[in-house]
Amino acid sequence: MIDLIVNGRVLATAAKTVGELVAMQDYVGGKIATAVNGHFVPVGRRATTLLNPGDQVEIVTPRQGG
Amino acid sequence: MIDLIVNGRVLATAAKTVGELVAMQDYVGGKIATAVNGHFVPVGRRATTLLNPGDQVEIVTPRQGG
Amino acid sequence: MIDLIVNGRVLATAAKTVGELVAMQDYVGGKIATAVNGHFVPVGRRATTLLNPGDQVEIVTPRQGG
Amino acid sequence: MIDLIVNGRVLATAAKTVGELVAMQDYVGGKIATAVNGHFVPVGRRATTLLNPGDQVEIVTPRQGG
Amino acid sequence: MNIRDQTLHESDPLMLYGTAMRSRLLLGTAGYPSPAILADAVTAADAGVVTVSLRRETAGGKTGARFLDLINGLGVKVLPNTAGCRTAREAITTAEMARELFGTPWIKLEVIANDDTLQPDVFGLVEAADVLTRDGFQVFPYTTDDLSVAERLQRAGCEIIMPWAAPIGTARGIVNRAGLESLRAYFPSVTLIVDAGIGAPSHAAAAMELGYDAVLLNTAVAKAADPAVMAAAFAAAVKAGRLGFEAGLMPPRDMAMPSTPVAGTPFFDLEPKS
Amino acid sequence: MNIRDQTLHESDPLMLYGTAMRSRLLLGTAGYPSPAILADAVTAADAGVVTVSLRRETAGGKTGARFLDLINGLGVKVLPNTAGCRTAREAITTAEMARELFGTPWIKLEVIANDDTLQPDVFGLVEAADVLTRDGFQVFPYTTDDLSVAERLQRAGCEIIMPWAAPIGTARGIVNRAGLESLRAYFPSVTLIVDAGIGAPSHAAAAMELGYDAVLLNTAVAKAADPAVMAAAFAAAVKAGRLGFEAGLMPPRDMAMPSTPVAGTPFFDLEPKS
Amino acid sequence: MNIRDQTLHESDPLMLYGTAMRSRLLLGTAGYPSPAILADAVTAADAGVVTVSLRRETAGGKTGARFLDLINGLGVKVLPNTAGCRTAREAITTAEMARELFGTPWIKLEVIANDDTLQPDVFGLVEAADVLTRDGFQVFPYTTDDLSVAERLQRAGCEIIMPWAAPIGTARGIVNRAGLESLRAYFPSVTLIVDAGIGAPSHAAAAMELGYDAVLLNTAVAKAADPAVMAAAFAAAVKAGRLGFEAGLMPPRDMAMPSTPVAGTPFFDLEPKS
Amino acid sequence: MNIRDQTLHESDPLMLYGTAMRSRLLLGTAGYPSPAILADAVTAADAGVVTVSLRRETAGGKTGARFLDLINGLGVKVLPNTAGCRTAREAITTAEMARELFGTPWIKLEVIANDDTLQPDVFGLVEAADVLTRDGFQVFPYTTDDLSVAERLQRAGCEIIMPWAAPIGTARGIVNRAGLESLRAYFPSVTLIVDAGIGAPSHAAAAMELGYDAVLLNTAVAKAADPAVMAAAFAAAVKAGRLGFEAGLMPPRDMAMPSTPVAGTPFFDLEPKS
Repeated sequence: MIDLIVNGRVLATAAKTVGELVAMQDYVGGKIATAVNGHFVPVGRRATTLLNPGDQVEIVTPRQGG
Repeated sequence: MIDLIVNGRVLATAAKTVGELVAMQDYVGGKIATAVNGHFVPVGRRATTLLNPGDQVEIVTPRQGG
Repeated sequence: MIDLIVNGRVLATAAKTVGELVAMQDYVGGKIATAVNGHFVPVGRRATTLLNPGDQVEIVTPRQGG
Repeated sequence: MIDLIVNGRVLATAAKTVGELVAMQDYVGGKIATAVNGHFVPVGRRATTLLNPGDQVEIVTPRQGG
Repeated sequence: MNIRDQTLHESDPLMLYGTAMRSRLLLGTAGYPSPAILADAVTAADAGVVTVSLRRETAGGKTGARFLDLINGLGVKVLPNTAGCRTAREAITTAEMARELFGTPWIKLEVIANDDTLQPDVFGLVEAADVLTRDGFQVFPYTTDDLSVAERLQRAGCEIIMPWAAPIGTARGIVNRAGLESLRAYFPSVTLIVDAGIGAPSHAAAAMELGYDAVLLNTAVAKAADPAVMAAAFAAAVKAGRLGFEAGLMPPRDMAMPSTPVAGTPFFDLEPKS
Repeated sequence: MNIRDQTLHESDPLMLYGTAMRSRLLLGTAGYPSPAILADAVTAADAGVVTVSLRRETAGGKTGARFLDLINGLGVKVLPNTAGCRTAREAITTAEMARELFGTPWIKLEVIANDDTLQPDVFGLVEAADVLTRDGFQVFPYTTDDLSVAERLQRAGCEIIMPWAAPIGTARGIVNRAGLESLRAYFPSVTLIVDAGIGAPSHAAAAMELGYDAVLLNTAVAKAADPAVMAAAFAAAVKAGRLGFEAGLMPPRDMAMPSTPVAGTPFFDLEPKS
Repeated sequence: MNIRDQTLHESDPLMLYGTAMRSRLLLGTAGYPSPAILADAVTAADAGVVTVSLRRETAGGKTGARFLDLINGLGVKVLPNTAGCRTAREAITTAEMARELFGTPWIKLEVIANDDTLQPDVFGLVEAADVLTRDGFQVFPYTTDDLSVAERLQRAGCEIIMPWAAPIGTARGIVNRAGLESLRAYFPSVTLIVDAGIGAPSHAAAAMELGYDAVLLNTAVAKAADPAVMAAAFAAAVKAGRLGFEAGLMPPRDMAMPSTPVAGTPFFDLEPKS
Repeated sequence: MNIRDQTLHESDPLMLYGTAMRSRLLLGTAGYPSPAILADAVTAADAGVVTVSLRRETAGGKTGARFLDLINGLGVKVLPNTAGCRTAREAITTAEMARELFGTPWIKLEVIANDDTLQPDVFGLVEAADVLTRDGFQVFPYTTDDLSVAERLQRAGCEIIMPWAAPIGTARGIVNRAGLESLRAYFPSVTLIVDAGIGAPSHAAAAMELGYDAVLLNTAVAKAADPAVMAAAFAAAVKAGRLGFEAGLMPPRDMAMPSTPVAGTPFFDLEPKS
């Protein structure tokens, strides 16, 4: 188990990659994009992007905007 | 013959009424309205409106306007 | 006794002239000007200006103004 | 003799240093500051600042300004 | 766009002395490059009313008759004016001549204080409005944004008041916005038409956004490089301003406010690292 | 009105990085009372482009997917923004996530100096525009009316520049008219879109009259009492302003000028007798 | 500064019906926190004239006498007003009472159209000005910027006309600059005093820059946090604006122009190398 | 007037990098009809600081020396500028030459984006400010009203920021009032000086009323018909605006408010009888 900061909140998880994190968080059906420590992680690289304790993960989705 | 001021210009005429003046000036076919000395003379009163020397006659017609 | 409207308020008084009214109302020391029914009553005519029931009397004095 | 660009104009001179150039140009009495190729040359370094053909020399003086 | 049609056309027509008008744009007929361009502009403006005037006819002239045929061919209502009159007397007589010539009780009443400024002479205006209303005219008075004058015009029987946005032909747009706002607030049920001073479609839209009932203009269209296209521009602007008024405009704010909600912004709680 | 159709639609469509758009109004999707009202507004606005953003999704959430379905159902092009980003880095990463999510190289680039004023941070903006353009993005930068910044944005590869009329959400309309005029004069061939600060249809018309190519707005429609009608109002205003620009506006004048010709005025040479 | 002294004080005093005034600032006496502060403000303003009014005295009251003593102690000329009068008749009678009480033929003539807007009723104003002038009064009419009204006031015998900058107490400053300019141009030899609507020293300076002869104000000073300091501010502003007018202001320009001459700029003919 | 003296001079002098200045007006020296008139203007302006520049000297020239003698004779502090510089590099070198010539660490930093608009190049400006501050200069940056640029200038070590009121030499006065207000609110403790665009004393007063610390101008004085009198006008205007700021201005109001109290108005409860 490691501690991450996901969307600004601390989360303890067993996920070792961004892909696992997304799966565990049940985003699969959703339409999302991801970034780790301020850098974009394309969908194709989620499975190979390892997570380290303290990593800041952003998981975002389409919303209204001006 | 008397001198009138017709539309701001001196005019010597034998006309004794507004009606005669209009006829002599060949306005018949035209679409006009008349005033004498600043007062309106309706078409129905032109024949009976006598003209005196120095009368100021206005003979106007439709034009563009803002 | 007659009823007057003095400065917008009903007043029952024994005064027969503007002069008497001013005296009775103890304005003597004050710096005032008078009007009755919308017309100015100079100081010199107060004694001779008779009051009738229902007269509207204005008694004014200097104040701040813009 | 080398060709310089002094204050935007081509000048052929025998001066080998900024100091010599200033002296030859009879600026001595004047109140001036100097730059070569866009870099400031303080008064103390004029004598030791060598000039090369094509150098762009600025010689400026106080003027009115907003 | 059927939203606009509904809103403007069915829901509330412009009322001019009991006559319902589909369009809220009144157009002047002066100063166009040619009669044909004038006709195109009136069509493109989708105007329901055009203003006209009276001028002296030269002996034997037929100009007036030809102009009248042109106007009658446009299928619009005619609003004669008393342009150039400097006294109530001149304006009254001009109105009487206009009524006979055009066969309408409508009169755009102009009494000007002097020929330089074309400023309305509000005293002559109220006097003439009073006389003409008693005589059965339906008066469209061209006036300033003076509330005390508007009150007198209303008391004289005017159901329509036409304050200026700016002096005739200056094309400056609304000079005294607060003045026009207080007229609207003070006369909620009078038909208020902004007349004169409109130079651009945005000016017309702004007047309509204030809740004015209509706009009357001439020079901005007639003197445009392409009057017909400019007429179409003003038609759209008047509709835009009216719709904006009916839709309920948001007031200006002092503070900047985000349109996109801030909550949930990525990286929001992290320190910016430039 | 086929004059408008010709003028606006055929003759010169709005070009956005090579894509021709029929409409010159871009609409934001934030702050509407309901998704249904948002959909009505987009339709009434006849908008070809809508702006959207990215927000954090809560675990298991499907909100984003539902919103995306709504937008896709509108048949318009999508312009994602980087609202709320305070550094070039944040904006770049947000842009990359947006490109993956929305499948478009378009990005409305916002880098704000601080959260109170929402003022663009022009340094971060130019830096991010440069990086994103090299990376194949087509950048729509939200900026001020600063000419020196616009020059750098153009050098960074922006074919579109979006100066503000006034700070976001203030609804003040054009604050620095001269500034917008000189941008237009200085960049005749850049697509200039006024973004932010538009509060009323007349503001949008005024921007188009300056020769701006399009208007982007959100709050004024979303926060109107009736967003769909207000959207129709802005659609008409943008057309009005564009037509006015194309028709050739007359400049304001200092002196009053009569619209009705003075020559031939009845009574003209007589002394006024009050 | 003796330049100012020369220019303002000796060279051309303000003339009020034949009385030369050193100061071009007239100050109202209403709404101050205390009589002492009022006195300080009048001194700091260096005002030569103060306005006063008439109010009903309660039985036995001595308030009026006390106020009169205060004013008389200030060594300034007194200008009574007819504030609150809604008809010519009321204003005329009030003026007659004021002349008796204050022993001056001067009267600031106010006839208001209604109590909400405090808009001058220009019809009642002209009627009262006419009657009062015949009766020997020297009338200072408070009016709008309407040229046709000003003409009638002048014909009625007014040597002074006092147009508003904006409605009383709004503190908006000059709303219709063009209107005030054309009044000044049209009445070069009438004493024009801007009355009402002045909220800040810069507003007073702007009025004087237009060539107005003086400024009359009250609220902006009386309601300031520190009325005496604000009075000093307006005194300086009126002098500033007058000097600016006399010194010959440069007109605004559209193009940017360098203040520092470009000729001889270092590096000027070299290519910029960023 | 000793109220003014107290308020302005003792209570809070203007601080320029630790130097206390009695006067809040800084004056440019360019474009005067003659050196004598320049000297008169500086005296009449009661300016504590004058701006100067550097220009190329022709061989054997003594012009610069003569000009320097004139300035030194005025007993004021000298603020050299980098007018005309188009890159940070040019501005830095010009600043170094100025420091040697004038013996002051003060530099009015101008980096312009292009010669037509004289718009500040905010990128070059911040870069040069950063370099010069490290090198011991005390920088007076001429900038726009951009908040994000001002933040960077402050971070670069500028204790003074000089936003424009309008582009140099346009004499338009404050174009973006809200922008200047938010700069003042955002930088309460930075010395803010309005530089450029001031055309009339009322403009200078308005800037001071916003709480700005000082005004720098040149063209409006130099190009006036009588520069010395105009300089006195601006001196009075700056004092007026400062006093107004310190005295606490009343905000504008929408509704008209009577200055004379309504209570006790004669005839008040009676029906008006016209």
